[in-house]
Amino acid sequence: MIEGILEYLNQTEVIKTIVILGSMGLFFVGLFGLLSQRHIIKVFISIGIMEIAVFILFIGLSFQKGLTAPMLGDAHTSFVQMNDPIPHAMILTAIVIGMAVLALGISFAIEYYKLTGKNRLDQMNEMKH
Amino acid sequence: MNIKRDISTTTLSSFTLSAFFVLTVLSILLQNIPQKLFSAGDSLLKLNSDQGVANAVTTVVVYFRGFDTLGEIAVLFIASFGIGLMLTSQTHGDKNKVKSNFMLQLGARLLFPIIILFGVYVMTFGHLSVGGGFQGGVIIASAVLLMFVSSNHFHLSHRVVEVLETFAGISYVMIGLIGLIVVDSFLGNFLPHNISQLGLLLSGGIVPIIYIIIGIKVGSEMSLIVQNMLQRSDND
Amino acid sequence: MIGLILLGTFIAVIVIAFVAITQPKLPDAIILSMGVGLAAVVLFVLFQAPDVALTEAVIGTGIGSLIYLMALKHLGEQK
Amino acid sequence: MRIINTLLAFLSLALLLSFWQDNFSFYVDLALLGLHGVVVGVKTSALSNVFALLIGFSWLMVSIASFASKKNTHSTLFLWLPILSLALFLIVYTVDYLLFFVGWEVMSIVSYFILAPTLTPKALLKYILFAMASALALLMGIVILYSGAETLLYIDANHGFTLLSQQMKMILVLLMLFAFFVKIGAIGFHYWLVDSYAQADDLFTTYLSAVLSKMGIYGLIIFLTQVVDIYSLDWKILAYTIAIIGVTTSVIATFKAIKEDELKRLLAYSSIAQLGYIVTILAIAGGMGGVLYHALIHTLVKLLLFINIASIIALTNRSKLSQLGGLIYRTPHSFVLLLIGIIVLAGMPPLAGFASKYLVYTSLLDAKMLLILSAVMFASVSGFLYVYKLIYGIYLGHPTHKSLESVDEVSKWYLIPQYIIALLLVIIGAFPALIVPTLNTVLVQLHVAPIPFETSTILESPLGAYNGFVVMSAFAVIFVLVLFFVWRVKSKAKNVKNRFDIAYCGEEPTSATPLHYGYGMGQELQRVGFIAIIWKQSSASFYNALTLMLFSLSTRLRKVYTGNLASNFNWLIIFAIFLLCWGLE
Amino acid sequence: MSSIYFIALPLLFGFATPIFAKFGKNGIAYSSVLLQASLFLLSIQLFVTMDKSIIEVIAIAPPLGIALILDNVSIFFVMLFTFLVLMGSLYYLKLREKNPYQNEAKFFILINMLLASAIGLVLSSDIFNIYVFFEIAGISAYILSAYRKTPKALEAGLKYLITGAIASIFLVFAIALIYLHLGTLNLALISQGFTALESDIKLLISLFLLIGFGLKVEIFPLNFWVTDIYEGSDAFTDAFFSAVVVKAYLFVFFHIVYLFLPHKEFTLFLLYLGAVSMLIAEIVALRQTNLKRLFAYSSLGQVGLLFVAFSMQEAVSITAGLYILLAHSLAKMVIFLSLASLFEKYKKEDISLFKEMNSPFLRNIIIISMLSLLGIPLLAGFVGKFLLLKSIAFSGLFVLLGLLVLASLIESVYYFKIIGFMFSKEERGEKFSLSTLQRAVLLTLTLGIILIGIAPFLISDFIATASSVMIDVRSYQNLLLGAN
Repeated sequence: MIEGILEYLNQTEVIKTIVILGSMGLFFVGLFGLLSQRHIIKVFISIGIMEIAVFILFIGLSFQKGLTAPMLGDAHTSFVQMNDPIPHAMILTAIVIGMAVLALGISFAIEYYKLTGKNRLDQMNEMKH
Repeated sequence: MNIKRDISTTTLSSFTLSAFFVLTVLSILLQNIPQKLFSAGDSLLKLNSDQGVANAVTTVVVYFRGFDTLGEIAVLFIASFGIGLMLTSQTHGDKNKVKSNFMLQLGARLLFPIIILFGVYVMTFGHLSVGGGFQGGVIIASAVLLMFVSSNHFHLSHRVVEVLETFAGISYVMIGLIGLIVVDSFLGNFLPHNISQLGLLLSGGIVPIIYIIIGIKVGSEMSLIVQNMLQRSDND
Repeated sequence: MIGLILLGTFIAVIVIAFVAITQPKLPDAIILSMGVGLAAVVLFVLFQAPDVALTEAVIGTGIGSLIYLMALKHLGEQK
Repeated sequence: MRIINTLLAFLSLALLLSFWQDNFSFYVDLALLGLHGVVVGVKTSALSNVFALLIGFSWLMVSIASFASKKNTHSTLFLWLPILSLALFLIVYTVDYLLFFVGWEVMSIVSYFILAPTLTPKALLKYILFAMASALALLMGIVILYSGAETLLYIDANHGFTLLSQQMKMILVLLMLFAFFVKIGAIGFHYWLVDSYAQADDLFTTYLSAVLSKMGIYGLIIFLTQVVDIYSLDWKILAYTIAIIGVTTSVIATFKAIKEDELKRLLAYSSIAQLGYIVTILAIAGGMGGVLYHALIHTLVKLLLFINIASIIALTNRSKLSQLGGLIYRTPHSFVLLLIGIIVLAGMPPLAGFASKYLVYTSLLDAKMLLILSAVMFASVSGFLYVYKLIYGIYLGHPTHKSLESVDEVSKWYLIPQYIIALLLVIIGAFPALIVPTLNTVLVQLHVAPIPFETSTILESPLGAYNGFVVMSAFAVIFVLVLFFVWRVKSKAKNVKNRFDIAYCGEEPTSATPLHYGYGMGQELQRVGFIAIIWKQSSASFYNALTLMLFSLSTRLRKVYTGNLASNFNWLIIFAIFLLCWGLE
Repeated sequence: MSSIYFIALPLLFGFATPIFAKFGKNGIAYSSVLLQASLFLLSIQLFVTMDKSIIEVIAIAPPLGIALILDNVSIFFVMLFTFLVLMGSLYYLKLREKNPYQNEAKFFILINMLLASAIGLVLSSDIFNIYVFFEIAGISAYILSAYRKTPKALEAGLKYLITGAIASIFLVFAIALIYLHLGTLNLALISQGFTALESDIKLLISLFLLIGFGLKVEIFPLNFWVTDIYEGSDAFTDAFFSAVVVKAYLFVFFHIVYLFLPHKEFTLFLLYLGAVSMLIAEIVALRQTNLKRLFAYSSLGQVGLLFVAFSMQEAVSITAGLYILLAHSLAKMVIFLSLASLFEKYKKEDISLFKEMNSPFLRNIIIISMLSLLGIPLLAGFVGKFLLLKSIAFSGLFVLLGLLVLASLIESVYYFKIIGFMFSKEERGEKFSLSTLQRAVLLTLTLGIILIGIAPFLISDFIATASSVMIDVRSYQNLLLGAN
């Protein structure tokens, strides 16, 4: 019975559905956090979670069960039977960019807090409308 | 976490909104799950076999799609000096930083060289094993962070780090321009990079060199970010 | 075997993320969001993507946690 | 700067008269502007020559009159007047709607810059908004018109017009009529006109009323004859509505003029009324001759009146009838000139005004629009009131203020243009059919029945004719007799030393008693029902409601642009969901 | 001389600023202006020598590698951007004496980075590369808007950053889906494979692209954050935002729409979205008193107009779009630059500033640029607006025509309110005059507006070929794929 479940779970189709469901679940949590939370750090956390969700979705769906990491190791001497390296390169860049932007955002928030003592989104109304 | 706290209308509305949006996207995604198809990656893998670089991701990041990495370095560069611009206004005066106890100082002084060594390893062997410029640079920055935590008045001299950073940046773009002149394509691989020397340190032509330069740049920038974040400037 | 581990980590990460978002106390929220980062590293390893896993570990969670903690230090509690 | 302006004016008039006969055309193909197939050009046609004559003549008159004032009073005027006249010439001479629109916009913007220094901000904004509304309606009309046709020329306009669907034709006609009626100041749209005329620089008001409103008439003529052949049967209802609009404009404007105390506002309302007559007979089959004739006469009269008023205001720097009076002794020349002006304005027989009124009436009669004819007669008759009020208020009656008695004659620079125009009016009065041959060439070009013509003295119309010369000589004889009689009686009359030794219902009048009562003539019309309504109602309330509605809409919409980000992202997700659902089904 | 220099040289300048800093206080300012001048000359030289589109391969050939395409359209944008940034920084040279930005070196790096990323967006032919430039432009814009470190500026920077992060998340999502379903990142291959996808996935990808770019292109439902950014940041930086940054995003968005989203009802939807966004932006602008916010709404309106022009997908309407874009960039540059020196002199940002302003030069310049924005003939705005209205009428969308005309009528209300203030007769302060260099800059820009207005045929064939190249997808694909 357990082997049956294990066998079922190992099919590529099922893995891909699990990945989609999982990452979209994470995306949902991030989106929910973005819309409901007002504290700046919470907003940045939810943006971070949304980003990670998209990255997991991308890498998860581009992963083929049988293939190994796109690197030559002791067992693999030629570039065959390997996962597609392009998504890895893209996600690598995207993570660094995401983190740079969030770090900048946090420094804006710190400076803003120092000047005005506000750390929530709905308090941010410096400009009269 | 007490369940009974009042669920205000905003959380409710945002919950339903985001749920509805994600469900519709999910339904579309589940219907057409992408099949494995002959993608650009496989052809790149074949191309990579004669690049003399063991780690396919590194060649893609640095050589095949080197332009993105150049852009990414620009983003990091702008972010780091943006944070520097923002946070150097005034080091808040409270000096009541707790004096870190002796164990932490000793341990940090012991660990610092090891982490730096690990960072340098990850950086230089980027094209042969996992890792590369970015990861190595940040590991070095985390080592610097460790030293910040361990002693209150440890600080990097701004001048040295800046020289390192400008040297790395200029040499990166210069390599690209030399590639343009020599191999008539920006960031072209003009150094010999045949498969025979696989495994040697400089076997991948400009790939390892660029990755080391990226490592230096990212390392210095990240440590600058860390220093700014911790509000340590040269004077205190 | 891999399907089961995937399922487990995904469920765990979603729960951690939800708790992190709805957590009123900020320090706990930040620690939990680091947990999400770690789970992401595990997932990337499962997906045979070591480079991405290392980057996520070092940059996504390492420097990420530093940034959020610094923000917490300066921004202080939820008013 | 002033001399250059007058020189330019004189040059343009001379050029115009010398090249009157041979037509000169110049076409430019705009294919290279990405508008392949659009041809733009300038061509002299009889109609354009007539209107160009009006422009050139009034430009010359205004610039001559401007010599009277001190050195730098009208500095901006002379800077912009040549450009404005150039734009007007462009409008008149162009053969396609693109250059027409360019001229139209440049006209409004340049006159905006001339008006800007003198008008109050509110009046200025009103002026420019109506000008922009008319320009944009015109642009929209042109673009709709040419959605079918390829080139923007007038010739293809008719072809393009027929391609449109019935509903689009109606929209196009409404747009074009709105654009031109705003410039003419038809009844709903004169909200801006009176204020800008009243507050503008005196000389520029002359130019404004004499020429700029004629551009609206020119546009209407081109649109109605070339694009919508108005005289065909299926456009009967449109012709009738235009006539009704014209009549109501003239009736209401006349009564508003009667109520007016301020000089320039009175003349502004009177020019709206006169233009109302032109609009009434514009759409009628036989009316085109009357339109051109009346347009010519109206331009001359308005030039004369406004220059006269400008000279009086410059002399006494007062512009209200109640503050003037008794100037006949001080400024006899301008009195005589104003007398000639108001005779023509009222349309009394000996002078040219009667000829144009005659054509208006006969064409209405010929088209069997009796109700409209009676309304027009009623309006022109009640026109006498404000005309008399004008001359009485300024020249007759008693001077209301000490300074009025020490004033001396108006400077000669004002008098010269007035004398020229007065001379012209008298000549046309004597020989009314003098200008009919030139008008006939225009009418033939517009494929409209020309005015029957034999000799220059007899003005014929389908229903009858009258000999101007005979009428003039009869009046001359009577006038001489009366003059002789008065002269003889005058020698016996006792010269009154002191103006106040008259019996004034029993007491002795002093300088404080308001003897100059005549200027208030026509106030008792208040008791007449519909006139009271006209005086109370004004289109201001409609436009104020419109602006208020727009502003409240703007404040409500601005609520959408709130600052906090969370609402922005809610909107974002709602937009995304909407798109998804819309896309999925 | 290849087109890569537009991106490599500013980057080199950025990295090497500490070296330039040694040449004394304004060493950096002059070197940066020198750099921008050389880039502008390079763009002119490329324009002159370019007979057909040039492809600039980076590292390896396009289907796998990245290539920069320099065809008629992109050279038009490159020249426009380099010219505007050059004018802006020349103007800044004199502005900085009165209120310089602290540690100016960084400011010049940001301006150059903005220029490089805008040109990168225009030239790039690889969708992930577009994302990277999207981020570079974004991050330099965030810092530029928060540069003054006043509470307003910081709030503007923070809001801009959060919105930009959301936009980039959706963009990465779209790129992920594209790569998963089509296996390639090259724009030409995507456009070929895109039609073969099922309609659901196509809808999802186009939705995410629309949100990703829509947030940055400031189209109606997604542009609620824009006015805060304009009001918060400095008038000088607003000039670059509205003249350079928005235009680059707009071009990339429509470049992608033409390449692989040309189906009918999507573009029709874009059409009406643009018209609605223009109308609402103009109506809201009526009641604004803060000048920066007012011109922000007018920029939103003009972007809506450009949206209508570009989503008509005909050569004539794209020519009109390019004309409007050119006129709008020039006019907004003039207005915001003069506002920068006015705010600095009169220390207030309210409309009544124009009542006190006593500088006939500036007054005439601002009036000319405002009239050109309105589309008054004999000025640059008219050509584009007339062409656009004619092509809309030609395709029979009369309701849309009515909307646009109504919006431009409302637009004329608040413009003439300002012009009325300029002519108001209150006594004015003492005369305020700009330095000669600033006058020269503003004069050249206004001369450009007048010249294009009076003699549009000077550049009409260039813009006509540019628009035909932009719409012609087939030759773009052959160029990109035929290169290797």
